[in-house]
Amino acid sequence: MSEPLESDPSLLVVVLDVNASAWSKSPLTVGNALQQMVIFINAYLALKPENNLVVLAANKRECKCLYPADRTTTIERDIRVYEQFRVVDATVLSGVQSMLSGAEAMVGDPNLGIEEGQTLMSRALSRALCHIHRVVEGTKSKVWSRMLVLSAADDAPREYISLMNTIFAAQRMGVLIDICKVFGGDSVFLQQAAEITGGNYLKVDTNGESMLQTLMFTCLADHYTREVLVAPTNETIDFRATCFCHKRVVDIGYVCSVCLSIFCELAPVCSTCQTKFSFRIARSESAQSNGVLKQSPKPAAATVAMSSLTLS
Amino acid sequence: MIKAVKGTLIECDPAAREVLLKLNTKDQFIIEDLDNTHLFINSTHLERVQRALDELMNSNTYEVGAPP
Amino acid sequence: MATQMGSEEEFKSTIAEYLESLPAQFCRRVFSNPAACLAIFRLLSTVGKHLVMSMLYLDSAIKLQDVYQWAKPDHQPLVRSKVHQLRKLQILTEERGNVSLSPVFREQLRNALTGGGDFSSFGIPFTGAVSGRVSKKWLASYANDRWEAILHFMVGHSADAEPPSESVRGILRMSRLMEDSAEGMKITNSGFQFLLQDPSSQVWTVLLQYLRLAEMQEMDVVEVLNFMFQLVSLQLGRPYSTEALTRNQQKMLAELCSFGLLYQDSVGAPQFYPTHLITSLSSGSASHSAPLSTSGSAATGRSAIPAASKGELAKPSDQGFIILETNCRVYAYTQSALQIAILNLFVHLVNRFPNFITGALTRDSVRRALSRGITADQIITFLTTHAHPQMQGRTPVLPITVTDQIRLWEQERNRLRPTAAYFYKDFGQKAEYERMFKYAQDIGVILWASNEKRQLVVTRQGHAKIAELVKSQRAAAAAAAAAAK
Amino acid sequence: MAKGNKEPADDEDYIDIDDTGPGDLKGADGGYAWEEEYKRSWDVIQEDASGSIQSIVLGINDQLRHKRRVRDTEAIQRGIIRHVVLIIDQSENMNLRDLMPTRIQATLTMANAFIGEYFDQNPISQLSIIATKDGLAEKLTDLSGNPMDHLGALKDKANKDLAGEPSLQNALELAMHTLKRAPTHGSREVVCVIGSLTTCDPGDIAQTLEALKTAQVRVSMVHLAAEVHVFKRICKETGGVFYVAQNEDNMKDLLFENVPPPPIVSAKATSDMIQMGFPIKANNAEVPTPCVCHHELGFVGYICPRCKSKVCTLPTDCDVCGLPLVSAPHLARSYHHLFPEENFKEVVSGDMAVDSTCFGCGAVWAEPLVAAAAAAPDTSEPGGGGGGGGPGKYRCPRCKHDYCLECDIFIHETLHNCPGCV
Repeated sequence: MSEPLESDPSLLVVVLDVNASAWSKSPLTVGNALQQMVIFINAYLALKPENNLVVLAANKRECKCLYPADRTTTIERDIRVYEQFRVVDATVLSGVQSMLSGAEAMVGDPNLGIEEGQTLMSRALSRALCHIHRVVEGTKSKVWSRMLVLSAADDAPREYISLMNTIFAAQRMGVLIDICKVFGGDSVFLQQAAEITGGNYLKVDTNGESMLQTLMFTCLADHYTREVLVAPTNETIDFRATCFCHKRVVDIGYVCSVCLSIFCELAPVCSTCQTKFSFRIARSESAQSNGVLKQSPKPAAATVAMSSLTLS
Repeated sequence: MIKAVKGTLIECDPAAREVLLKLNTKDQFIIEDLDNTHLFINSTHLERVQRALDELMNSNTYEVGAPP
Repeated sequence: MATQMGSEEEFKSTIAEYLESLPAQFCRRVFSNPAACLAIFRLLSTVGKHLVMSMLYLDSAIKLQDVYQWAKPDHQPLVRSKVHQLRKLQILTEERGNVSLSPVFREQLRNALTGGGDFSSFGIPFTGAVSGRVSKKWLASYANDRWEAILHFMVGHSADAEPPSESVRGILRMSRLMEDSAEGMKITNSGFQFLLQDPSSQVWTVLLQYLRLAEMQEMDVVEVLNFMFQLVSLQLGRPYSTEALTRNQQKMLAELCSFGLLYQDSVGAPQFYPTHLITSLSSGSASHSAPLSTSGSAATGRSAIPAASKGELAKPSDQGFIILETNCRVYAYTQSALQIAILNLFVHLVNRFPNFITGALTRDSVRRALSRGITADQIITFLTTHAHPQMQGRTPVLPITVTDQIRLWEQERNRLRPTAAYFYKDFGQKAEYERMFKYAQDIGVILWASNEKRQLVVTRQGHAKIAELVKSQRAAAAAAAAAAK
Repeated sequence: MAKGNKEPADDEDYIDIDDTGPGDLKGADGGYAWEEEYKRSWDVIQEDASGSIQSIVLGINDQLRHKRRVRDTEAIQRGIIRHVVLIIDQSENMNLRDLMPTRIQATLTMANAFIGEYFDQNPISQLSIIATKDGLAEKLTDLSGNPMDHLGALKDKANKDLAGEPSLQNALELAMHTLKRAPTHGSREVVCVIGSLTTCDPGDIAQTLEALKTAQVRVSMVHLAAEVHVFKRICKETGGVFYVAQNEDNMKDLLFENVPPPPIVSAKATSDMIQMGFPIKANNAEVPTPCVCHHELGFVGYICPRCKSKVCTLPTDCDVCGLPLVSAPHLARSYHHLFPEENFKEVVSGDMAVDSTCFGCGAVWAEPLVAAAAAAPDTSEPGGGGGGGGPGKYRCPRCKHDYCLECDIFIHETLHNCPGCV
């Protein structure tokens, strides 16, 4: 991937989590958060005239593209606001309101295994990537794209796989994903999203006064600026897996060779894909054939003994 | 005893130098022939020399595949 | 593209320099207008912008050192220079090692982002009845006609069109783009270079000149500046009311109209329209927005965002129309007499068809351009930025053979590199030569030297110093001799 | 653009005039292929009303691109944990220049790309490289899960000096020997890139074939010159596929066919619980410590949970205790093979549209797809840049949402989940 130039335009996709029930628990009101977010968007638009913007909003039922809007909303002019900003702000705000008020709650598919307080995050991210793909393909000059997710809801476990797919796709496309988690516990999924794609993961303190400042400081920088300025260091999150059976964090786990689900102890049948296991643990014999050990087979033998030890 | 002469230092490729030497035979404007890429000439002639050189070069270049 | 960007940057920087030159209280007054703050902010470099944004919502001042710490180690110098620039622009104020945004600027930029503050800053929309004929398209054609008329006049093809107004010619004259000569005004070398720039750079030059003019006429510069920035931030195709404007601004309005940057139905009409020439300043150079406009419409599927709507407004010449072959042949799809005139500066035109001309870059044609002070790079840049979409795809856009040839032609014109100098010869003994050689070397004025011939060529400035040295030595020697007697 | 003759049976694209299926030589109408009427690519090009052929050409491009990525999507069991031996022909035939710059050069560059993609898609799988020349087979790298080893081996200059004839039998025997140690729960595959029309073998290759079948090794080949019966037979009988590359692009497509894990057919494929380590990232920044894999000093590394030795990259096998070390995301990276997206059906004009715009990127149907038309030449999928024009609607059978061609391809090649369904 080539070096980003100062003149390269960028594309920002803002994903807003407008899950009403989630926000209701938040000390920071959704309105307040949106105000700050809108200012941030304006700041982004002010950076470069060529900058491109897409705003998506998602709740537990649906995911809508707020800007560019489906219908050209007509808003009375406010002469104090810069035209370019006003259009965006008005469309975004009105769109969010309509989604919050649940006027169109019933459209979109009836929720699929997603509880209250969870959001169709993977759908939102997938659509965001589609938009990015379309813009990048359609532009001759290089466009550096990134994502900003304002998340309030909790992770939906059933979204894990799709979310992971999305994250890897983003990684392949060189799309940074910045996460702004408003309240509640850390979202493990989104943390990984930020970590893997090289974005920032922000945890807004409870009352969220400093949210805007933090956004301005960390998430406004485009790829070029991130080359120059130091990013805030994310605390390293460990990628240790949690087993599917007891949700424990495991160092050494057992993985079903069919569906790759992780278990902390031996089981006769994979609880995920109902595969019967032939009762012998596959040692990774490949160790013997490993470059280092090839010259001297002795340690290899030792290895086998060792591993069988740990298994007995 | 040291002599200091006011003038212009010309840096050029050997070919151009030869041309200048040839021009020099008409009217002496070269003060010193330093080496085969440097000449020291009388500033007053600079303009004229440049023009002369340009014309000469121009007359010696031939367009290949000149447009119809 | 990059070089073209470069040229634009250069003009922006010049206006930035102009701002730097303003005294502090002037700046404060300029900053008192959100539109101005926004426009100035957009003139900054990317890193500069980011620094400003990072501090925008910091209410307390922070240590300068901390700001430097934001940069990665190998980029420290860059950031330092940016900070320095911001301080010269009076945007950043420092006391006792702590820096903060200038309060006025911070407040007004916040206003610009949030809305609020000074009402008239983004122009007062005209609410009265407006003639229906003024559409974006119409404005575009109007502006292009006006602008090209001026350029025509510069190229001297304005036989058919009437010469532009006195104020325009005044500015052209002042900016040395044209000069008076026996037969009317004729274009200067800088004028030719001006022609080869992209429109937005040209507009910047004109505006800058206008500022200088305003200074000469003792107009209030801040007033002019604010108005200028306000115009830049106006919305294309909307009528704006003139009532709140001061006399100077009214005057300026009229003159900018004659440049085609603005439009008024009639002189003194209650409303005016900005044209894309001036609004595009705030939204980047046309050549940049062109590719993005397609992406915009692609991303949105409709021209909801400004970037998309600029696409069709950009005049045809902005979408590139020149095809250059490796055999130096040039094919240009254009009707505009202006474009043809400009091409005629360095292309040997052969055929002309209704919508299309053919020609070739010949040695003579290029030399003609070079002799007018146009540089090879300018020619190449122009061809690159106006290359036909068919060519834009490939890299490099222009065939290398041709670009190299152009550069060669430029080189062969200056085979002599003359430098005014002094020539020393006939040194007495070696020591003397070496002493002087050493001295000249220390002060770094040696152009040429030969140890065996004991000859030395130094620059004019060098000569003065050396002369002193020699004198002092002579004096010393004489004194010594006298003492010896 | 390279016409994929992947599934010659169902890929009867009109432009492709030389795709007589390698099956039997009988054409569609029972006659021999050479008896059929010669198909001319320009026959299918008709001018539209305006006398331009643009629209139809774009249409054809669309169909080709759509067809290119249509593949089997029922959630069959796939061997996620693979053991692949890559056999590279280094005989003199590889000196020919019909692939630019030479066959061997092209092959090596392709192999590089292949290895990168392979480990990206199958992070917990293993690879080994075998070269054959002068009637002998030589193992360049042994089975290992670390791409660096293989890439390094490919850089070796020795790969460029070619000699004699290849020996397929020796190569296969060696491969089998390598794969013997592979655990049974993983798939065993051989991928050959061969330029030679002959093979110089010590014994009866038929026996090798039998052995391969019993050992359940799946052999696929990409031949650079032409179809050779014995090669083809080996592929067919071991359940692999045999391709002949038309040009560099085509060769890339064909080689990359082997990147996604193949379905597991044999009943004998057992499923196991594999013991894996999920190491913790250790960055003790006081003093750099050497890693056991490359013996290079470094601050950051991953600590093997079993033997506490430090490796520098994941995924890999612990060089000391041989425990496979992965991180949870690596496992997740393979999930999309297990649950592939269904192919979208092209929406025929007439049935009612569900979405007013593309559900993915929000492009409206009415306008021709600007982005597709203006797509940069270096689009992700081979031969991209065409497309656009027409309604180009594709509908996901599950969530009944409509997508444009761009999104359709993007979703199936990069994203791997349908925004509507998740």
